[in-house]
Amino acid sequence: MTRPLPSRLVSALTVFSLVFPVVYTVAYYNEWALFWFYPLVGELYTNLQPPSRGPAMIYYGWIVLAFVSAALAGAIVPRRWAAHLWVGWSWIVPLAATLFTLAYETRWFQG
Amino acid sequence: MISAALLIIHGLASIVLIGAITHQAIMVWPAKHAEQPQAFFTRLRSLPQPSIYANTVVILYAANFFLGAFLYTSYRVDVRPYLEDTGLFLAAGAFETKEHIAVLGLGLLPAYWLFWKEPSRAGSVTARSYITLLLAFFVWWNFIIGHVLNNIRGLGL
Amino acid sequence: MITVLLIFHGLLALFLIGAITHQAIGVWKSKPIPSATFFQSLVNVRGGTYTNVVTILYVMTAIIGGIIYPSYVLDVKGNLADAQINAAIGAFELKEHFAIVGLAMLPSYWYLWKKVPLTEQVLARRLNTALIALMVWTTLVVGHVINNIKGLI
Amino acid sequence: MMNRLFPLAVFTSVFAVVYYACFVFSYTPVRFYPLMGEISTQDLPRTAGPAMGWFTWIVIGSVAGLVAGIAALLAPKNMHERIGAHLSWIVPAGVVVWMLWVEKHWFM
Repeated sequence: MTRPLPSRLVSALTVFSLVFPVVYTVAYYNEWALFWFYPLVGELYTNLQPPSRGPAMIYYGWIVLAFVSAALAGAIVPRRWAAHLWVGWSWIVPLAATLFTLAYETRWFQG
Repeated sequence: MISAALLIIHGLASIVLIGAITHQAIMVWPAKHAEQPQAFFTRLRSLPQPSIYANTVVILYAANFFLGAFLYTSYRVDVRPYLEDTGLFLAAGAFETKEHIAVLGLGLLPAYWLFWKEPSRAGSVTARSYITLLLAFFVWWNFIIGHVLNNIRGLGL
Repeated sequence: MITVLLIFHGLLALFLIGAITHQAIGVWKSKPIPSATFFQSLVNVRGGTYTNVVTILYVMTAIIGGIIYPSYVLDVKGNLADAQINAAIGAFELKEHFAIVGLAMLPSYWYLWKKVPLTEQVLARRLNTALIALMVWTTLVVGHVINNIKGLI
Repeated sequence: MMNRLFPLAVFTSVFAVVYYACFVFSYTPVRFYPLMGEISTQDLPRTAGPAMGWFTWIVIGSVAGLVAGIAALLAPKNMHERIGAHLSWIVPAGVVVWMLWVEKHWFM
């Protein structure tokens, strides 16, 4: 019989997986950029660069923002509060984020 | 050349990932009726312990995600402009869903792992099933879109 | 239409490679082992149950491959030759031949698994299964590499 | 149970050898021109596009394999036991090595 996980870890992981999809979805929808990465020149900037630098990527910025936010939330939220969370949110929130993504990206298919 | 090699590894790793998560998803899928014991799909459902797939799925998903994120720069420089220049907006939009869904899956991994490691939590069996099915959908969705896009235009040429 | 067939060809190959790899690993098991880890469960399979699935998937994948092969000759091979990517041409040629010889092995492979008692002809069964697994892996990887170089649109 | 395996193994072996020999020696009595969607026993002009022999080699290999397999049914019983199962993988494995040898020029 494997030992049960420490409740601190259980609550942190639960909160992380709830916060991550929300922050990521809001970030990419609003195009919040922590930083831009220019793959052609392989450089990071905190502000937009001239077109000569090639295509700009915000993707990594969204991931870092979501990761940091979710990790902070996981660390901050009290165990008692997290323990009262309904387990169903663990799949409903990411599912909602997925449906929103699919709906949002239909913008590409409208000619 | 490196991008091409990494892309092939990305593809092969996703084959093992899709195998593991599909096995697990089939096992958690609610069985409607009794099936004959020796049928291929029945054996597919009756594997000893679905939880042994959890660690493998988490490791493979994360590794495949970061490999994909690394390759994404080549896509952004070589493929996306080609798609936009040739008006293949459907493909560009499809790949964008792949990008986002891959990240949503990454965020799901902690909860997914938790549910398989802590099966005793109240009400977690249903939640675990849905999370596993959602993750399986993410993997299949990204696998198919990745192949369709790669067929349109490759990397590292 | 060709693109749809190609993706379908790839998906069938995905299931085929899963089944034949399970069988090809499991057939070398010499004594019972527990199923406690992912890798143990990979080995701990009843090989016989895969035989029909492997046979059907192999035939379906080969037939679709044969249907889309002319498109490769017309749309891809010429480009590879023009770009002098000879290794890719050679690799795909091996893929064609491997796929067909593997197809021809299916009758004896099936017979060894389904008609000959599992305690007999163990080495022949192992090597037949291993050779077909080699064919499947080679053709999948080569197909993936060539598709990355030039697709079928 | 074993007497069916020998003919099947003979089919596999003869098919593999004959199929690949057709390729190596470019024995293509019938060609398929995918661009035109035509089959021809003659060389068509370049405008007809590339010619394919793959389907022809498969048919020739299959016929040869079938004939040999049927003949193998008539072979004496004790031959089945001795040669039997190992023929089914030894010859294909040998043909694989032959393929790698023939195709190596692409990779030089």
